[in-house]
Amino acid sequence: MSLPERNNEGFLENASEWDEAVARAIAAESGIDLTEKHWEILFLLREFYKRHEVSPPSNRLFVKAVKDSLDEDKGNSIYLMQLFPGTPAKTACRIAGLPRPTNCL
Amino acid sequence: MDSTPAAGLPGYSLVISGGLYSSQAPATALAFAKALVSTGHRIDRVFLYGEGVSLASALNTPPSDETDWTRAWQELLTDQDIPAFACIASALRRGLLNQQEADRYQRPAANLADGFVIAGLGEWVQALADSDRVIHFPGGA
Amino acid sequence: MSKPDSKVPPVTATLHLVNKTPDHSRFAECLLAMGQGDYLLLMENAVVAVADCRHRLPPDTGFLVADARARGLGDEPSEKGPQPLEYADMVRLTDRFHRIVSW
Amino acid sequence: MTDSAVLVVIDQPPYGDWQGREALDMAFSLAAFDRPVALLFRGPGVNWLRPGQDAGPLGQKTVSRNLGAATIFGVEALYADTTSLAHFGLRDMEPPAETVSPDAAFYRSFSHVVQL
Repeated sequence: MSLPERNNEGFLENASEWDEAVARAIAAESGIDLTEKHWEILFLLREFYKRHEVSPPSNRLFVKAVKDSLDEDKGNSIYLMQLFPGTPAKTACRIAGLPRPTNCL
Repeated sequence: MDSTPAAGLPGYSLVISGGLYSSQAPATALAFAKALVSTGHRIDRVFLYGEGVSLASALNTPPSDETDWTRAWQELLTDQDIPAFACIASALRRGLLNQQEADRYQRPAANLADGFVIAGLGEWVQALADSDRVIHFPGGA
Repeated sequence: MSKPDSKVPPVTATLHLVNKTPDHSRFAECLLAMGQGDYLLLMENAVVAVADCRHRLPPDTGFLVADARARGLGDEPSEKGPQPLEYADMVRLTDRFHRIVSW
Repeated sequence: MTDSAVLVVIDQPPYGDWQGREALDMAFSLAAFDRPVALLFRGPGVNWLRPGQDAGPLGQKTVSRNLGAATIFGVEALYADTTSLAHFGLRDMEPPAETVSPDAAFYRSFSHVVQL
């Protein structure tokens, strides 16, 4: 498929062009095959962004956001690192079609 | 200026959030920093935040008969080997970029002055943990 | 009136650095926040407070001489009232106070 | 260094400049490093807590929504100055904050006080 326009780090330029097929394609670039566990986090992250107009700006805060909605078996860095390798907050935001978290931290 | 910090004196970090031409903060902070150095104190780091990042632009070009604050700061930072950080989020918003950020965001130029590094707020959090004193120079009014 | 470096402040005592004019809300907020053993240092535009008859400054107040001279304000020490301070005196204050708040 | 929290003060109203937002980023950053942090809204800054904000038409983010993430990120407490709330006719707050009358004892209960 042809993906919507993205910046040079793979983040969507326009968040409204995101859909599940786009997510699968972006995930595949990082060798991630999206499962139910991934979708649970991706939808949580999109809901978080919709409510707070901000992506969790660091891995630690990503963990805290997940822990707030789910529980400790999912709101921990090992679990999120396994699902979204590399920098989990960035990888997950990229697949979820959210802006690159402010690199303030 | 003395260059060997005396033992037993508190170590300092300075935070500048007042802008270069919208406040006196960079000038006051420089005078204070020089007084610290001349009394044998250690300056652990300088952190520029908010409007304060304007100090770190290599493109600041004041008339020749006015103080060039950016250059004056660069001299102190180099002489005393003081690390100076400009907050990345504050800097990018205001058009202050190093080469790496210019490449990342596909911007036509980089303008970060030598002696300054672009870094996250973590450097500020670290200053609160590491330095005995963190002195903040805010904008005025 | 003693020089600021002549006494050891209690652990919770705070050095307040104010750089805004007495008309700025932060100036009043700072005065409200001052407690036992605190010291008030007037810097930059705050030094005009030494000429402002509307305010009673706390006994332990100093002002930066360079800022006062620039603004045409006297820098002579007076028996009562704010003490003129060089930047080196400011360093003595920041060494002595563990808590420092900028307003 | 003590374990008591850093207090970040917001005393400018929202939307007119970036000062409050950048103060909020400082609070988020402390939370990201698991350093205890609290926020105080004082003076016109209490307008950050006014319910029903929508800054979309200004092309800005709605700060009260950003602020809603604070407790999730681990900001220990939100405080609002009682007198300022009365000045600006604020009875309800979104997100909710604890009302205080900040004095020397209040400020001294924090390891650092940060005001941009």
